[in-house]
Amino acid sequence: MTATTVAIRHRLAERGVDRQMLLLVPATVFVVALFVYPFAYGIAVSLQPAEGGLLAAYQAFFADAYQRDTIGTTLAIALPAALLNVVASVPIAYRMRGRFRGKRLLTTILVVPITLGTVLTAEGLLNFLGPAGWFNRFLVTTGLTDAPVRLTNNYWGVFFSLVITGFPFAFLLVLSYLSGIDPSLERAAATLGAGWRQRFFRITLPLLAPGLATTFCLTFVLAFSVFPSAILVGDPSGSTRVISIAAYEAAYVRYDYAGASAAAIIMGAVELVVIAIVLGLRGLLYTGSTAGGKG
Amino acid sequence: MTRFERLRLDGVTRQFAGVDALSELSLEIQRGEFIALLGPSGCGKSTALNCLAGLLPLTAGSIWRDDVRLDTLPPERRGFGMVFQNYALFPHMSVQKNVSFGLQMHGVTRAETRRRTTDAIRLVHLEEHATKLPGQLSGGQQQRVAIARAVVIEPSLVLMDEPLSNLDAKLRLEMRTEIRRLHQSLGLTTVYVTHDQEEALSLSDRLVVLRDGRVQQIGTPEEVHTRPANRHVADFMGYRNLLPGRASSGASLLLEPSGVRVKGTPVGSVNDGDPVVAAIRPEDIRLDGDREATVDVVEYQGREFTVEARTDDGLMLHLRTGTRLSVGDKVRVGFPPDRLLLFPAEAS
Amino acid sequence: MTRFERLRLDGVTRQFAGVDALSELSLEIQRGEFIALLGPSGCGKSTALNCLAGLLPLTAGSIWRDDVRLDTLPPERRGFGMVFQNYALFPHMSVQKNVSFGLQMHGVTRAETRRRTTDAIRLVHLEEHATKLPGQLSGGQQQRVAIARAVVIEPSLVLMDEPLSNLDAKLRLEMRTEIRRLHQSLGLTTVYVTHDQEEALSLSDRLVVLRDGRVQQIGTPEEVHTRPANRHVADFMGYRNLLPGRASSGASLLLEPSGVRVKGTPVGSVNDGDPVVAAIRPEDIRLDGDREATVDVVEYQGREFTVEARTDDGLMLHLRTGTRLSVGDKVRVGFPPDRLLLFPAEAS
Amino acid sequence: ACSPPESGGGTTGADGPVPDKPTKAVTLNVLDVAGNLQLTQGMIDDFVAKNADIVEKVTYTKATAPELVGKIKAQQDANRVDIDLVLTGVDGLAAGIDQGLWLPLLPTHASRLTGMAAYLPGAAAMQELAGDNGVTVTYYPSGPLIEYLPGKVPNPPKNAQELLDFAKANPGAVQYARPSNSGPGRTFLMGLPYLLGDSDPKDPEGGWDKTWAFLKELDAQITLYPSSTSETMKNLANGSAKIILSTTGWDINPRVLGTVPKEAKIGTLEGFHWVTDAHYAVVPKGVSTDKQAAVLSLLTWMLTPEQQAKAYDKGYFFPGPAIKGVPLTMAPQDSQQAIAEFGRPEYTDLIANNPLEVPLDAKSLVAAFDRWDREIGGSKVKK
Amino acid sequence: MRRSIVASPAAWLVWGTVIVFFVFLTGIIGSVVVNSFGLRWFDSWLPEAYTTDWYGQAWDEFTLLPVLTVTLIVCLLVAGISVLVGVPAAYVLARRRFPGSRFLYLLFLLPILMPPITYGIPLATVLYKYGLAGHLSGVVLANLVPSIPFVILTMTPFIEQIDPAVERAARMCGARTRHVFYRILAPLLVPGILASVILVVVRTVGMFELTFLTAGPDSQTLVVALFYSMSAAGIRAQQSVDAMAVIYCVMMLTLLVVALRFVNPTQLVARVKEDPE
Ligand SMILES: Nc1ncnc2c1ncn2[C@@H]1O[C@H](COP(=O)(O)OP(=O)(O)OP(=O)(O)O)[C@@H](O)[C@H]1O
Ligand SMILES: Nc1ncnc2c1ncn2[C@@H]1O[C@H](COP(=O)(O)OP(=O)(O)OP(=O)(O)O)[C@@H](O)[C@H]1O
Ligand SMILES: NCCCCNCCCN
Ligand SMILES: [Mg+2]
Ligand SMILES: [Mg+2]
Repeated sequence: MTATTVAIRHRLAERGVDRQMLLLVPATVFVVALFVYPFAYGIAVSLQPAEGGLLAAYQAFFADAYQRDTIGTTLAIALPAALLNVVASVPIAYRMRGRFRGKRLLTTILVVPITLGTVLTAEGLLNFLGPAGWFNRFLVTTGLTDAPVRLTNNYWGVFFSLVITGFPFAFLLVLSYLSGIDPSLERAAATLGAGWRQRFFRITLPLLAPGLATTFCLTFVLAFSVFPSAILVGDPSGSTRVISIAAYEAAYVRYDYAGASAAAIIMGAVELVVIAIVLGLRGLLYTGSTAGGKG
Repeated sequence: MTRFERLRLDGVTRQFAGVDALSELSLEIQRGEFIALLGPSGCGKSTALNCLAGLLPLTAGSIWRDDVRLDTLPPERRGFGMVFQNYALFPHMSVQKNVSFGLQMHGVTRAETRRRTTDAIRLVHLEEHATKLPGQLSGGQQQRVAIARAVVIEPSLVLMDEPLSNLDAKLRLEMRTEIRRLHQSLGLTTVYVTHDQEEALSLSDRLVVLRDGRVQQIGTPEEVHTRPANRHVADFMGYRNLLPGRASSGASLLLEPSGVRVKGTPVGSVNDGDPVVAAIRPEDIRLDGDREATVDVVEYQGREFTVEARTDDGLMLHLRTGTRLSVGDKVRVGFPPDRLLLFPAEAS
Repeated sequence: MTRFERLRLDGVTRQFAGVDALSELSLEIQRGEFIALLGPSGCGKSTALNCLAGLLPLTAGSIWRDDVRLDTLPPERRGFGMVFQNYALFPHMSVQKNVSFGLQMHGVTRAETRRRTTDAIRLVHLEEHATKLPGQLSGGQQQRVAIARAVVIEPSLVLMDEPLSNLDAKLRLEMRTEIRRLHQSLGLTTVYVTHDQEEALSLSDRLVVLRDGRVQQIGTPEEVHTRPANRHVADFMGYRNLLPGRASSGASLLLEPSGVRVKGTPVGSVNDGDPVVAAIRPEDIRLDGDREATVDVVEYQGREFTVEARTDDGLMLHLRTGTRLSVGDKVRVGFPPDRLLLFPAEAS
Repeated sequence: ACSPPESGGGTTGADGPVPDKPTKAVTLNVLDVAGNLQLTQGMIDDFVAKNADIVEKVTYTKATAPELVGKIKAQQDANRVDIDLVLTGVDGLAAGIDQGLWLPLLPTHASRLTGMAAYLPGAAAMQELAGDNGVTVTYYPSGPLIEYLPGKVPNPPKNAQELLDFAKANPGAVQYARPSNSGPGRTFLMGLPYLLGDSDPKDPEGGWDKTWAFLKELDAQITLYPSSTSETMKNLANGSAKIILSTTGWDINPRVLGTVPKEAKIGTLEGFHWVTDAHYAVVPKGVSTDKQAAVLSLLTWMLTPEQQAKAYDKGYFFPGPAIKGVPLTMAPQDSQQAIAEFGRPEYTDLIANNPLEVPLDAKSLVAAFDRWDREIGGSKVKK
Repeated sequence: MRRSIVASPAAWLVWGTVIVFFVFLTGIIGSVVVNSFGLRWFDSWLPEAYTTDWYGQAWDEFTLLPVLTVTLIVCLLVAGISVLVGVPAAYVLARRRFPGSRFLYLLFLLPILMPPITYGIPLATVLYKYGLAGHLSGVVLANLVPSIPFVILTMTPFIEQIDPAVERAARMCGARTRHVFYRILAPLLVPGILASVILVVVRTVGMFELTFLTAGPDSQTLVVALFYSMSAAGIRAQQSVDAMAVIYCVMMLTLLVVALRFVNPTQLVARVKEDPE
């Protein structure tokens, strides 16, 4: 080992490059072999439409308002749903920090909906919130409304299904991220006169924020790629014609693989923009140990 | 800030998993007093502070501020400041923000917050590090942030849990002076945990000595230092020589195993024939006495030496001397009767 | 355990964000030596230990064990043990498991692991707490777990970062003795960071004094204590009285602002007319001298008093005395020339 | 630069003459994307039981039609086709033809598939859609029919105009599922041009003016287009829809299953033409000749009257058989029983006396779906 | 600290929301479960009569026993492998900034973002080519493509929360990287690993496209059967679809309850610092 290699190794170590980077190898190899290669092919396909030039599939997508509008439609469903899921998880998880009887049961029940699957959720929404479902029966029988309320086969049906499947997902992550924050920090804040509001907003929330950003990204991706429920409980040719339906129809109805790949890649790109913004903001936050000193 | 005249702890008890960590602590603190809590590691000092601050619910007892019952109030409503033994700095805030946090919580104006924050940071000599995060500070620097954060809000009661333990001697001395100065100039009341007896003695108006969660003695520094209430306090207060024996005719005792008779000052009720423990500090053993001893171990301590010596009749003694001794040297030791305290040797 | 004869640090430097936290530390440590690192808070002591342990990559310099270059080895391959300033206990493991972890990592047999773990826990008096998690321990108890965890593996080099800072005086003394005993009986080499000068002086074979990341002095305890290399070391080592003046005719100086002449011992090159600083410890100032001073502040420190007094010509002095003094009393102070050290007053 | 990873190429053992019998008994992997096994699994299982020397074992996989193409493409691109027989509807068939996935069974093996000669006229017409690529195995005339509960709709509409009037009188009461997700939905869509007398019932872009106008007018009265036929059936049953669109199979089978009350009735609109439907058996390219031989034997077996009789099922694809000379009496007992109870005598006449039309070709159908989505289903957004 | 769950308006709001959520959840699950046992259910609060036939039919039609077994095996393999491969990668990405780390992060993000349409078929082709598809290994490998990145993404914040000093201490005790992972990080990350395993399993069980594309006749999973019953051509009783959905849900629920039984996700060791009440 010569002096220069040693010196280089130190320089590299200081910049974070050392033997531990080998830990990245399996994941990277995997993703490159089984994702990057097929995905490059998918991009290539999107650039080879049956007719037209390289970008014809993309041009076609953007030229047709019915296709183009799916971006806005999807964002209009996914952003509020993801936000609601994350925002609702936080106070509930926050309330559940301490130990109390029945906590495990409550946690389990709150997390249960992730086990439902899209089909049960869709069936359940149609059965329960449908025109002759229990919910509307209740409203009509008690005279709260005259006629059944339309809650399915429209925007709200899809929104509810995204909340039901997305909330537990977000809740589970938030609850776990929250449990990693040293409770003595809040105590310290309390002795400095901070009430729960200030403790929450000034101490817990900032430490939780990186986790929230990640949670938001994941629930957003989940919501953005909503497919079965957009069809089953939504209005798939109208108000819930999300971008994955456009991609699906191109691929599986018209067998226009170039169009489908283009739509799907546009879909990924839009997600990427949103996520890049969120993760960019996350990069500005404090990320690191949540311990506050010795011990 | 909620000013008060008197703070009263009444039988404050705290258990962990059924074991008393703090047992029936009763204490009245006058406004402006500087109280030091002293005691062996694990004796319940931090527990006491946490109970007082409202961070731990009491298992029994009550806390009163004048006539207001305090132990049911949440910590943020008590208006106390606290330096945590483990600092508990906010990891996502710079030094500056950590320090100004409390001021903002108390609705202090911006300009004043800035001024007081700067002052507090200057006080603990962290001007150069004001924008660093706690994770970028040395241990001692972190501890100083914790001090600045607690005192900057000028709370009616400051609780400090070993606030100087990670500072060097010079800085500790300086900080100690500052703390005392703040205490006086702002008219604070302070409860101070320390393991440093010198610190406790020099800073405090009254000392509370704990052991195993129970109060052993409450008194002025001088009382505790010169008249420890029992052998445990004596032991803890630096009476390193604890010699077992049996009381005989008043103020003297027969040392065991030798049976030699020495004179001492009884503390508490000591009857003839009772087993007793005689306690004396290393620095109180005279080296011009009449009993010969052989030097076993010598330790240098900066111009003074700590010496272990064994008398011919088998007593192992800790001494302190300014003269350089070597292992094997003979010294002649003696016990001044007013410095040799006789305690009943309880079972425990 | 990898035994070695000599450990050599060669220009070891570590920067944080371009600022030197440790600057060109060169040091040779012999096997079996007990080295203490001393210096003000933030001077780079922990940084030095972390570099030595391999927990921080070096910005420059190298570390050698005999002829093996060490600084490129990961920490777990160096075979050192460490007590962290912030303990860094494994929060999910009981005391027992924390302590036995290292033994398991070194492939020690089960029976032996059990035995050594029990011994180590007994050593730090935590028998009763062996099954608790770190979060259920007091600060001092946690610190003792950290000590036990580091020494139980009997590493060839132990690095201790203020291992006793949260212990009470009695326990600290006891632990200090145990550490010294272990060091000797196991033939360990120890690098010890402390802010307690007495500890440093009594434990170590050699002291390294740091300031702002730079070595100020390396020497035996006595050398550092009685002949500090510069005014900073003196200041740090308890020479609380630092009197500015100007050198005149050899070993005497004219005090400022009074112009009074006193005799002292120059350290380093001091030329006539140079600005100098005269340093003397409080306990070295005689109270039977010829200069009158008025007592300003008196602090009780357990049978001794720390006194601040002001001479008629405006000098502010820290003294120590066994006699009880009161504010306003007059004392007559004098400086033994061999105890009054004269240092060049560098700009910095 | 961008060809699929190692695309195409001949498959070993897939070319060359197909023997009469496989050299040794094979395992057949059957993929059903049309729900056809409901009708034919009995036939296949019987075949295997009786011809252990040809087929040793069958595995069944079920999937939806659209995904079929991707899966077979992936296998063919990798030269490892492990699906030997696909049972599909018109959509899957067409998609496969378009992508060149299927092995041309005809005319090469026409001589072996003797049953094909006996196709019903409607089935024969459907077989033409398959060209040389597949073999019709089941057939039904489908719809469009309207379905209602007589208790709720005492006077059902008799023609398209009356249907519209009914819808206007009862907003939200007429329901059909989104055509691209529903058989009855698309049958209605394809049947309307005949009902309304549009200029070219086979050209949704140019020849359906009346149809699109009608659908628009109807749309004004429709509150929702469910995403599946089942949903419309459920709504009929629970009363939130009064008239839904249906087909023969969707009329009988759900009543057998209890999804729809037994007393539900069907009606036809004046001047309607049946828009027929069928299921096909196709073989992906790349299947070995041994397996091809086994498949051919199997198909021959399936096109015998005894086996075809099983296609009556419980009215799932009523009537079901693709060949002539298969009376209900040949069907299994439970099948006969179900149809006796839930079938409708009027079907015999209706089938005999109304014209049969083949459905739109795949391209036109997709175009129709697209236009429906944009102008009918999607118009809800703007309202 | 404060045990007072009582009565702040915020608390009422939170618990109120939770209760509404529960009511909806009960209604949604309840109506499906009731329907799956209903013989006929037209315009009424409850079905006319009850039967368990739908379950029997679903069970037989889809030969659910082997399907459930395959599903379980696929889940466990995918979850296990993605944790083993994903956590170390998340560790490096959480702990260091090195040149290219952002790019790598993006690379790991893509498989989660990109719909399987864009890579499913070529991926299946690759797997078929190497003989990996058409049986269990193909399903597992294909499902790992989005799962590994998913684990990486969810685990990164958990790892960031852990004080690196603890790892350093382990190294000073002689622990190799492997030990640091098994003995220190893994136990501390248990809540995070558990959460991400649960989510990976849920996503894997629900991942229709990749599974369908790469499965052989003997390696179909439950979701393929479920999607078929839900949306394939042909007629089927709603009740039998609901029965399938309930079977799916019961299986997932069992996995969830088992997971939560073994480890409470909120019981991080840092919690020990909390009040012991
Ligand atoms: N990650 C970091 N980023 C920036 N500065 C740092 C970082 N870590 C340490 N420092 C700075 O380096 C200097 C040396 O720190 P070090 O921890 O070595 O001090 P120390 O001698 O151990 O002090 P103490 O006695 O207070 O523990 C300090 O000024 C500290 O603020
Ligand atoms: N959460 C807990 N569970 C169980 N025992 C605990 C818990 N917290 C503290 N204890 C025990 O209570 C006793 C008192 O602890 P406390 O922290 O008050 O000690 P201390 O006097 O501050 O000691 P130190 O000087 O070492 O900080 C200790 O023996 C400790 O082990
Ligand atoms: N992103 C496209 C999703 C396709 C899912 N297919 C589900 C089967 C419904 N026919
Ligand atoms: Mg404590
Ligand atoms: Mg340090």
